[in-house]
Amino acid sequence: MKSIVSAQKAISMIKDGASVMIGGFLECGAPDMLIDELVKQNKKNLTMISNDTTYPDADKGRLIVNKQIKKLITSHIGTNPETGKQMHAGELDVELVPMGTLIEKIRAKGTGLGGVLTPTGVGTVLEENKETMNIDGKKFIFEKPLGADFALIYGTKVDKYGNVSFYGTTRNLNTVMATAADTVIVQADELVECLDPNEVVIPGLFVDYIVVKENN
Amino acid sequence: MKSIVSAQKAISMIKDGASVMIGGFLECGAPDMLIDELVKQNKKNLTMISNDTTYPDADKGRLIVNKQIKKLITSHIGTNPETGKQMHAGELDVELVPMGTLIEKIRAKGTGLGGVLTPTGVGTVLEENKETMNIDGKKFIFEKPLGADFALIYGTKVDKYGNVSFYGTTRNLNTVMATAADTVIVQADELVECLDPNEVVIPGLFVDYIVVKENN
Amino acid sequence: MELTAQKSIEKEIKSSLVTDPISHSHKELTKEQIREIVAKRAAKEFREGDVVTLGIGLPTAVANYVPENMHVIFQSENGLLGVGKDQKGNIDKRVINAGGGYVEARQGACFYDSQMAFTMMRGGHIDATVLGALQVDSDGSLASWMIPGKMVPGMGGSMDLVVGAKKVIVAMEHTSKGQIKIVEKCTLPLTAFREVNMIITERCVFEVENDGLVLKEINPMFSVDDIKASTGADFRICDNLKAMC
Amino acid sequence: MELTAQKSIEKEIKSSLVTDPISHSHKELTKEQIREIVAKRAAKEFREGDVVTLGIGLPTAVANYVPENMHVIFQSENGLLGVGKDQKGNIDKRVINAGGGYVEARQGACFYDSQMAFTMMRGGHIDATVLGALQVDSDGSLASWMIPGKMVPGMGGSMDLVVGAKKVIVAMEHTSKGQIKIVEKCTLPLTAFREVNMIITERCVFEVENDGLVLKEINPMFSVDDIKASTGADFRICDNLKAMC
Repeated sequence: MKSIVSAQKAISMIKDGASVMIGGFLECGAPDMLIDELVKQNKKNLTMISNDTTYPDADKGRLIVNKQIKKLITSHIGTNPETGKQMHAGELDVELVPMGTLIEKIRAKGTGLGGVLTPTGVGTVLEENKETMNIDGKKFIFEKPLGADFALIYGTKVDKYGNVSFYGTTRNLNTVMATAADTVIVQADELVECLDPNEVVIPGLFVDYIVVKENN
Repeated sequence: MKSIVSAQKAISMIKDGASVMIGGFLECGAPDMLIDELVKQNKKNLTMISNDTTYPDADKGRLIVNKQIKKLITSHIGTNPETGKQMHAGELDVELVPMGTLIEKIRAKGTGLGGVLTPTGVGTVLEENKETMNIDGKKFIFEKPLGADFALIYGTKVDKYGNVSFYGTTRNLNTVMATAADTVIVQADELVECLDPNEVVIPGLFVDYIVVKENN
Repeated sequence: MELTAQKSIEKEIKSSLVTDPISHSHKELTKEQIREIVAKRAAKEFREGDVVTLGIGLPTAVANYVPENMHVIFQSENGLLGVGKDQKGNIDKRVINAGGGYVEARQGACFYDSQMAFTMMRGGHIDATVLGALQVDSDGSLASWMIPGKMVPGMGGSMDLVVGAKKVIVAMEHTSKGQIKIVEKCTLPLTAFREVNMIITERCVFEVENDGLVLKEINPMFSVDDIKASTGADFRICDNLKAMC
Repeated sequence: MELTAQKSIEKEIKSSLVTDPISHSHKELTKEQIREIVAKRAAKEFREGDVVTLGIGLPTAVANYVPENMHVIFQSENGLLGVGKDQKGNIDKRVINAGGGYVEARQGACFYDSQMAFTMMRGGHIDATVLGALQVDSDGSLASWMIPGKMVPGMGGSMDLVVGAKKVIVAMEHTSKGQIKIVEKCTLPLTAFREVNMIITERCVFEVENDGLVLKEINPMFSVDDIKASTGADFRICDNLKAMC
């Protein structure tokens, strides 16, 4: 049985300066309540790892607007003008990584591999300052694993054993992030007693804390 | 809509000397009917990629006993004495790969990566004749991607769009093999009109042919 | 999301590029006409059963021109194989496309996570992709994700997609705000090196071959000289040059 | 499946190894007694909520000795988190453990594919593993998957498991058919280099520390001299040596 806690308590574990992975593709499948609490508790100097920075008034985007992020590792910032503005002003350190590479870096950490050898970005500026490897005449970029202190993820249904299932396109990066952080907090749309074992997408062993949306 | 064919027709596409990935962990989740047909059609000089060689009288094991396999890439042969016998007699070329590495090699092929950097086997005989890479002071073995001409996989429920879902522990290597072969043939316990899109484990685009168990 | 910020970027391309001599002539088409010509033509590249990933903007419109009796499956990098129409009525925010639009899942669709999405995309399982460009060059290299010091939306999934898709089709306006986009060598940072197979604009269709661009089709509204004047790269004219339709 | 062929292998170890001087003495225990002593002791290493992967054979028996009020979750590499009891009655062949046995899935269990299984195992998400050995040495290196030229069952998932698990416990008979198994340096091909944290036998408990083996507990049936005589590696005796129970 996993600890079921309030958003307030879950987020209070995060210290200023921590690295935090946050799930969601734009607003879809983002743990909005956990992010709101992160804004409320005003944690500072965070490293945020996320697919994107959504919009200025939405979940992850608010962390940018509220200047809580010191370093951002992401694949796309075009939907939130504030991110580009802070980056160009030198206030925010942004590392742009192709989406597929970002996912594999996180997966490499979660699955215990030494890194990723990807063809993505070969022949582009991304190759600069990276190690490359020639394999059977084709060039690949080496990328290191990427983990974090915390992962804040979303689940449509979560059971008391920490098993998570999803509806629709809400899975996105939530699944891989669950494997790559020291502490994983899942925001559940719905808490159930026990999921059908065939339905589970994230096995319970990856989840440390459950925050239930309706309880907050 | 995918082609629904007989086992006879599906297996007739496989030529002597082809490389074939076969799903299943021991007998669980193995496409037994497709394998039986492979025995019946007596395809020869095959390269088989599989988790194990089960037992002498069961699915993949029968291919060994019937001497249809020239080269075997697998993680475990201890359950089938015939495999070891043929290996020691020099009749069968066996490449033993740790299970996790085997899976990642297949995944690397399916997901378009240049290879795998694994800590598994470092400091053992597996390191011999392999490239290694030091990453932040830790040693990793480099392994190349592994694909095949055909993948013969199992699915509990398959829909007409090729989407596959599973019951119990039948998933095993079926999922990753579906991504790494030129032609993927799935044996369906049950053919359904359309699966719930949230239930699908192997997306339909990976499947080329469906063989339905009850039809044969 | 590959090209979400395309429009804002295009506003920024003002400097250093060659001007299109015919964009302000009588041959100018409206945005809507251009969109229709390009999308219609791009849709003809699909074959029965193809799995296709579309970029945001003009490429999204390509889905509207697939013949009714042809089955083309649209894939979206955020985890949906079988993208359907835009949702109407009660919106379910749990089903979106890569641009953040609320869409339906078609019969036979499935949902999956980002790992699986990029196994499809980088792994060579997508038959064709149609996307826009800031610049595309005679080597088939593509620039679409940033203008240094100005606009940097990020590459999103575009770099993986272009590297992995079996066929890469750039579908765009031939020039943008009067600036030339088809060039000898991209000057903007690349999205991918030598991955584009075909360029479709309102004026013509180029295929990218080993020796450079080949003009395969031309919109009868334009002359070969018009194409030459509005294209920044040399090209060979196909022996069997056809009218674009 | 890590150790499926363990027994057949052990038959093959006949040559070149030092003989256990006490295995045929009055101190000999039955196989069943050994199994119980070792499994009982190994089960004490688990903590509330631990996720544990057990090898085949003796290690499987460890599950029987977990206290009723403690929640330990057993993981099986073939895709089951929450391995339950053996199936009785109508057998469902679609739910097995790594040894091919038909098992139940416990309340709260889940099924997954092999990629996920090895993400758990190699990725450091398994709290403890208990497995057997042909040899284990004072460096914490382990040999368990082959005897060159004789028996080569293969490593299965054992190499990944031993590299990845947070705590690696070897649970075995102290000697096998009178041959010594705890050695200074393994002579058989390794399963993993320096990954074992603890060795539990019917005679004693060793921890593997940086300077070698440390005898932490001893079965009162045996003397330290017995242990010395039946162990092929030097070891340090813990200041606070306890009776094994």
